[in-house]
Amino acid sequence: MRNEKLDLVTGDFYTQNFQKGARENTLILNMGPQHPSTHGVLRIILELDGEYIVRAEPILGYLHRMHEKMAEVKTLVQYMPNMGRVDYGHPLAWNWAFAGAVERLGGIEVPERAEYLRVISCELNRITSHLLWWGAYILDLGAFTPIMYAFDDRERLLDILQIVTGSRLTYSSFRFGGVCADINDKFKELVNDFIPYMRTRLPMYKGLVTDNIILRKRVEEIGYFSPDMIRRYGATGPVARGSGLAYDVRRAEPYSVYNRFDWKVPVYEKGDAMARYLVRLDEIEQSLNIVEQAMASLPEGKHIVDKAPKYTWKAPKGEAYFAVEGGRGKVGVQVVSDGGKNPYKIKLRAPGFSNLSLFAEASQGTLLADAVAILGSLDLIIPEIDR
Amino acid sequence: MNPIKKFFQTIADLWSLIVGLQITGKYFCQRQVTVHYPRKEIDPEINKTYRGHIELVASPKDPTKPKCISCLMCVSACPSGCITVVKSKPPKLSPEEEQAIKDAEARGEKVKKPSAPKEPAQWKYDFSLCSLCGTCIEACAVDSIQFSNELYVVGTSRNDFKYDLLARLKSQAEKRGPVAESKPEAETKEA
Amino acid sequence: MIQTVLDQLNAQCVAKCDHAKTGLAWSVFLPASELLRAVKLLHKEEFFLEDVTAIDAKEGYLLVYHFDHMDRPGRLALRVLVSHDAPRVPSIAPVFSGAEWHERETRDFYGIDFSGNPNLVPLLLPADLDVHPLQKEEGARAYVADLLSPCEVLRSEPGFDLLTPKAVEGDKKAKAGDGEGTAA
Amino acid sequence: MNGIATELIRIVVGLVAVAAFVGLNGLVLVYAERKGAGHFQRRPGPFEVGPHGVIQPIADALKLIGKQLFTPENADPFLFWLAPLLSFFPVLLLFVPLPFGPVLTVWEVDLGLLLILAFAGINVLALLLAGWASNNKYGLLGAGRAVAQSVAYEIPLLLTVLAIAFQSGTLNLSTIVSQQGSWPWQWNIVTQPLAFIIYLISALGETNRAPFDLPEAESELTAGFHTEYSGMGFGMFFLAEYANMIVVSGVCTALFLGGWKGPFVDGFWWYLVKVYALLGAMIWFRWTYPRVRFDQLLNINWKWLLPLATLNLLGTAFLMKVF
Repeated sequence: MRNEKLDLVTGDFYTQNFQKGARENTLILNMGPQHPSTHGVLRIILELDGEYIVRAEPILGYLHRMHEKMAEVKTLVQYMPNMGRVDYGHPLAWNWAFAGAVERLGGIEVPERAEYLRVISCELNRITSHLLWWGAYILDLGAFTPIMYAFDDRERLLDILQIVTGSRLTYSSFRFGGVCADINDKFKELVNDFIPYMRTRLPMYKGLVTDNIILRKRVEEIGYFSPDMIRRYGATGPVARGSGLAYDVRRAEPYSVYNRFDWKVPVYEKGDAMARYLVRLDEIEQSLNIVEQAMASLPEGKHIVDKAPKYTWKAPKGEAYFAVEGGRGKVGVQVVSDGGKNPYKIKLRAPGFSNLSLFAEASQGTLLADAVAILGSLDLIIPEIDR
Repeated sequence: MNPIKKFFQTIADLWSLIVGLQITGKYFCQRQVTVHYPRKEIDPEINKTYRGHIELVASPKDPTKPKCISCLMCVSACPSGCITVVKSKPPKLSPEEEQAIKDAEARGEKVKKPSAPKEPAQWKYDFSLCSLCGTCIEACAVDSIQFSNELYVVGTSRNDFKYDLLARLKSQAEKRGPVAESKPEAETKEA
Repeated sequence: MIQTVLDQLNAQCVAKCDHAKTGLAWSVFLPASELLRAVKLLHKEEFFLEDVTAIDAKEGYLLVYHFDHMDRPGRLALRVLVSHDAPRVPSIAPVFSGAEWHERETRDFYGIDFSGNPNLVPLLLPADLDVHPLQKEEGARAYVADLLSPCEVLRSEPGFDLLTPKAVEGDKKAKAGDGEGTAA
Repeated sequence: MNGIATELIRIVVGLVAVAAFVGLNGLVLVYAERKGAGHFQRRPGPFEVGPHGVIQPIADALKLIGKQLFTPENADPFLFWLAPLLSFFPVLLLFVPLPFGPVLTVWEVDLGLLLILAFAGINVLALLLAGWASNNKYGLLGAGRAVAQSVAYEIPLLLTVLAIAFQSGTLNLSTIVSQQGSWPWQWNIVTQPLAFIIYLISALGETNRAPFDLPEAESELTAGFHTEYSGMGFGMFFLAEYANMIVVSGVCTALFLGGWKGPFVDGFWWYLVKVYALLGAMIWFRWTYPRVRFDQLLNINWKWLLPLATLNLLGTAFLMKVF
């Protein structure tokens, strides 16, 4: 009985498919879908030689919800809440990409104040996204405390974002032609308190984690991505900027009012996990700068156009693509409409999807612990990858 | 790197470990930031714009009745199908009245049948399906729906999240008591 | 430069698009056989792959490859039409490694066969699922011309009529013949 | 005859007391660790069970005891259940020569230090068995790490202990303590500061505590060697880990910090205070640092600790010879 069981061909379709290419005397290890450092439900099949990785293959689909099919059975307005669920880290970027694509298609003008509100809330959301990543990444590397400090700061931001969006995680507060609500005095007060507070926290992060020799040894010179590799895989966001490619959609394809503010695109040349780490920490600082300037120059006006599309609104025929810079990279939404009630097709371009596809190549020959460090440095949000 | 530099680098690296201990040690001595929930709650000012589950807005005349005209716009607008509204039926006529109408019709007169009252008979809402998007609120023709501020919603079964919003409105009105006359109006303004 | 790349392509149609209206800078229609050569040129010009998807239109599956450049703005959409009966295109994964996953995803959703993909197994959908959820039913399909926003056609092969509105049958031949002006 | 009987009774009573001490300490340390972790992270830690959560460790223990003991499919049941026992019971013997107070020692052994170092080695075997027997790939990787790590870190540990032994001329812990004075500047830490630091680092490595908790590295190996253990199987490893922490802290106190001697009034309370201060430092380290990588862990040992410990030992020997 026993031996029979041991002799059985084990593993599901993917494991068997992976095993075909395995070398002799290696260990096939299933990391995930339930594993502490795969952030939910990513599964990676590893071929190990000792603790060295010979080959790796990420298996996706454990959180697949077929958002693109859902789009075809809903009207455009009804599809908006889905955008809050694609990526729980930076949902406002998805809100914006979708709203922007539809506005482009329907030729809807967005009031200036709404653009500012979008910038403010989206940048605050970017900070929450990076804080979540920061805490979780350090947790992956074995330190338990920083995530709590990050969440302390993140909670303050969630309070702030709750005022303007009404929810704490899966925001769907953008509307075609504006945002769903204007800000109030409490919001202004909290944001103005938060910006100097966060600036005092960043040196603490640096002292506790960034400068720590144990952490530096864990992430420096680990997971090198060359610029060509970035282009071949289409990686964007902090992953690309960590490899010396100064590509930020907010600069390269300026949308909204970003070019009115003074901010820098942080770029690090080294291409290792530390570079990606530093890019994200610098981005928190830049986002604070943007929010500060936007709050100072917030124009009066409406937060949404007068005749915002109702749920029965039909988009004109045509196709539009809109890309924004999300916390993980380029978030793109392509809307194709045949003039009917529901969109003909919606394509969601998830940055994490392209970023994760790098992993198989980058992890070859590294240690198991390094694989965790590389995986974390990609800033994965699985629902966004699986859609 | 020359050995002296390397030596100082090592010292600096080791010092970074002390810095880390200093930071956690400092926070160890400081006050905690956790809000002990059942005993304490966060600043209610922040929760004013919180979008909890939806609720009906009372009509200015009768705080126990909603403004709703049961046009079913919200039902068709809802992307997740969590709203069920049943229209009121026209009042039942007594046989004599019916007979009278029939007679009048037979005479060729134009009779105005008593129409159904423009108010819902039932207003059911399944919070477990709702994605809190607000499409129904934007679709509502008479501003009869709004987000409640219910932050602390718990339940032990799916059925706990199926609300009868008409009953909720009624109980709210009763709770407020006789002084409630002005309150619903204030709320509608807000909405 | 992008212009030199476009000149070298044996494209069926090259159209310049208004970025403010469509989000695209260029829209290029290619025959499937030209695809690999085109992406090699783009790789040489340091373009990166944004995504691969398909649109299920009446004429067939219109595969869309979005490329963008990190230093110069200008999104480029390569479009390849494959028939519903034998949906098969060469894989671009040998050039753009990231395309492997995008192609697998497109295969899951539309059932398109990417020959040459190193690992063409289901990516997002279960391995034993035989349904391609984004395929449309025959009646629900629309013409390509009705789906794409109008772009300024710079050059197009004679006989290329994808962008000509199908509603007015009479105009079809005349427009395709001169191959100029705005289509769709 | 009478002498042997009293010795035997003393040992039996002592072992029972040690077992009680270990169990009680497990509870206290669980509470201290969780509460400490909480406060380092600016949260209250356990708070709801009893006032300030003091009954939480008892609830935890009850939960562990009440859980089903589960043997995974294709595991070797004998070895699988031998491992936690082998991990826990030898630890009790480690307490035998520890000098808690002037007379408060289970059994004053002349080769006390040797006894501790010898029995501490058994723990590695338990971890290896646990990882091997549970037929789990993560367990196996964890076991492999545990062996490499423990074997490596035992050497500098031994060398630093030897340095003290050279200095005091004995392996008897009680004698080593009584040679030290009451005031901090009369302790061995003053003459052997390097040995103290190396000992502390090696002790962290030896007890698999963060930042050297690689055999159970959660984010890499889920739970390492004890991935497959449930209920008290896991509880045994858990208790053994805490008991080991007490032992290394206890030895450290006796060797470097003057044992039960302290300012004003000598006594076992000084011993406990010092042991708990060391345990507190261990908890502090755990909640501050990230985990090192496996090759780095071994590098630290072979390239830094071992040469330094050897140098320290040679230096001590030289100075002892000269003066």
